[in-house]
Amino acid sequence: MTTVDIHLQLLDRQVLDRNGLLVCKVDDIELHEGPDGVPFVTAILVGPRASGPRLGGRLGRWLTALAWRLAEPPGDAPPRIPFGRVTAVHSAVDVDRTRAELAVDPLEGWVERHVIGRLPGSGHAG
Amino acid sequence: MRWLAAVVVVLALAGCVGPAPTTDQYQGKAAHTAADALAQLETARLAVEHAGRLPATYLETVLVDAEEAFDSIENTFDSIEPPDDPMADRLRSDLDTLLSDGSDGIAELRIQARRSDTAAMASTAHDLGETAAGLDRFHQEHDT
Amino acid sequence: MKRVFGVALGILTAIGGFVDIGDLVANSLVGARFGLALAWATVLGVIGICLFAEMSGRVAAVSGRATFDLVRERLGPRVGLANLAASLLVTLLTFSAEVGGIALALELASSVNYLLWVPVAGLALWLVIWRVKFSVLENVAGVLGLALVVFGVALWQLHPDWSQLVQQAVSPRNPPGEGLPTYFYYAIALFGAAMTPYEVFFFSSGGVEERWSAKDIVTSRMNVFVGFPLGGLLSLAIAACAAVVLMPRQITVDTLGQVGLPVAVALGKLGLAFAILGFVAATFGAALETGLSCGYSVAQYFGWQWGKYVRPRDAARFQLVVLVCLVVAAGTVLTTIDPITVTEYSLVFSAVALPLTYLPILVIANDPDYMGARVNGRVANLLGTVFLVIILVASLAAIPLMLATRAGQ
Amino acid sequence: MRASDLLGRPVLDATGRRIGLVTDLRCVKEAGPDAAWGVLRLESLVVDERQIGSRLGYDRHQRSPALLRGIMRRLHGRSTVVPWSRVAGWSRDEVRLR
Repeated sequence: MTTVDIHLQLLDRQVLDRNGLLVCKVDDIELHEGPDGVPFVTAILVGPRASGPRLGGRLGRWLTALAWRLAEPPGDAPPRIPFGRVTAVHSAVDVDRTRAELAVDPLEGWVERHVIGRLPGSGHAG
Repeated sequence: MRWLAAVVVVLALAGCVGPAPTTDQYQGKAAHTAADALAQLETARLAVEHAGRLPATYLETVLVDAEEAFDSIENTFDSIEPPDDPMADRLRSDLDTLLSDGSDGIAELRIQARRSDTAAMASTAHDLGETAAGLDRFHQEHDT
Repeated sequence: MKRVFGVALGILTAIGGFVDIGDLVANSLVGARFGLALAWATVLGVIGICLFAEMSGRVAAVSGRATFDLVRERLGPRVGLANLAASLLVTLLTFSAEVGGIALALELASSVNYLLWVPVAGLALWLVIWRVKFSVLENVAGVLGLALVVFGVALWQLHPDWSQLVQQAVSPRNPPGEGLPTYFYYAIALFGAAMTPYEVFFFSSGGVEERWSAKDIVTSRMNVFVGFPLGGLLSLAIAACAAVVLMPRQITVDTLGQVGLPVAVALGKLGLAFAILGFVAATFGAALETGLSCGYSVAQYFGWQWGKYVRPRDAARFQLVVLVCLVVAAGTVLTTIDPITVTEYSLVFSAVALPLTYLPILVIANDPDYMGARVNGRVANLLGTVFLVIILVASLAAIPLMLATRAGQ
Repeated sequence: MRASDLLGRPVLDATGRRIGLVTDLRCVKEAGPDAAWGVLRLESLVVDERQIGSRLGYDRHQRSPALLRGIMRRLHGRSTVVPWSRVAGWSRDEVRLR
């Protein structure tokens, strides 16, 4: 029987997509009660609306509120990756989708489209 | 964040040179100034002594830097209010003479270097040896 | 054969890449003031960086995770964020110092004011970061940095009194006229110069960029255990040159021009040309490393895609952070604040930030969950613990000593 | 429920006495219906006097270096493991046991 300590072995770990690209961190973990009343892990929560409350303090509250307002649609539910997508947990967490399919991080796409993608040569690997 | 502000303020204050209240402190500052000035003067002299081994660009940069630093050391010292004491006045006038000799000399070196006048540079550097010795002596005598 | 070449190249890069503006300034400054009486601090710093760079390289090779990835995981998001802010500030300060160093070195070569070189240097840095392959960028800068070996040749040509130099180095004490606080202040600066945190951010991230696996641990160890000590020897040669030429003339070092003077005295124009090439390469290489390290640390904390192994648009925010940091670093130099002063402060604040970086590395290198059988051995742990204590002491003493000595005056 | 809702909360026993803070959530991994890796079912809470440094792992698998282990052990004492079945209820402020 394998046990996994969520705080030590899951939280804040790097998430990798099916191509090995870096997606995000495990900012928080969502649990739901099963039919037997025992909670089980249902999703990886991502982004400032997940990490803000963990950060705590004024900065954490401010970050959460800002992300809440900027989100489309506004709300407090952070982007999530269903735990069924997870294929392995080692020094990182592997999932079986691509970054684009997961779409948990809209800001990265925004910076890509509006800033970095506009500079010449951004499509060539170093 | 508050401690950071405190550190910045302390650093800023440490950088300022206020009026020196006692003759002893004034003497310490004068000795310190002599040592700093000597370091710049010697840099210029060392570079000029080996002018043949330095590209013109390098020599010029070293001399310009030494001159700027020397003048700023001189200005800083001159901005200190000396205490009302004949001893302090003598200190000030002794050091002022050395500093203005040094400052003139380095400026001359810089001009001669731009004109690639090697002979004149050598003679100026030689003459500045006396100013250097004077600064060194001043530092030795007044260092507490 | 290819493997031997790879190892040799790695070692050469490590030697040339070891020295940056901080090492140049600190070693020359201390050499001119204290002779070799502080050589022990450099030696201590080199042992420390070898120890922890090896650990971080091993962790990167085995787990594929770079240093800052692990900082958040082991310290949590709160402490991790505070750590990120402090590390980023120090790395950014070092980055500014390196950019200033490039400009000053180019001024020496051209006598055109260094401020005019800052935009040129900034643009060149960005182009290299944007377009040049990681391995090329790392190796070219490192190998050109080897031109600094000219300091060793110069020292030999100066025919110094070797026994006196050795005497200074082995019986360290503060010279007459220098107080103990000043002595230890500069010891910390030298220690910080050798152990600057960005070196492990860069080293471990570089391992991931080059896709090291457990097979590459040997290569990484060779780079560290051969390259870094030789780089340290280069640092000592710079200090010794200053001790032989500048100290007797009572010259204190506050410009890059003074750092190179002993080489000119010993070897003339050709030697000096090598020294200037070495200055430019060493500072340019270190600017690339610090600039990338800013991006690495931020991206690794937040889990963004980073690195030069993907197209820039696939690591958009990482590239953006590097670009913004470059603008800030160049802007800092353009305020006309003296780059050498920036360098000196960067060394002291590096020393303050040391435990933030090195504690998590020591812990992870011992984590069987990550490392399996590749956890630290007894020797690494014994030395690691001893160094952790030294680092802690240096970190706590740095600011009080800086205030007490008015930054070494 | 989020993991962070439980982590760091004080734990009170049936008499209302505080026995420590939740430092970790221990799960058992089971084969799930569609999951490639598995399903994690919450089995117990790891409870300790303090939270600081608990993520360095010295209360669990982490052993070396000895100095850090020593410091962490002194700081933490022994952590206790409380089965989830003993949890009577929880709120933003505390976790209550039966």
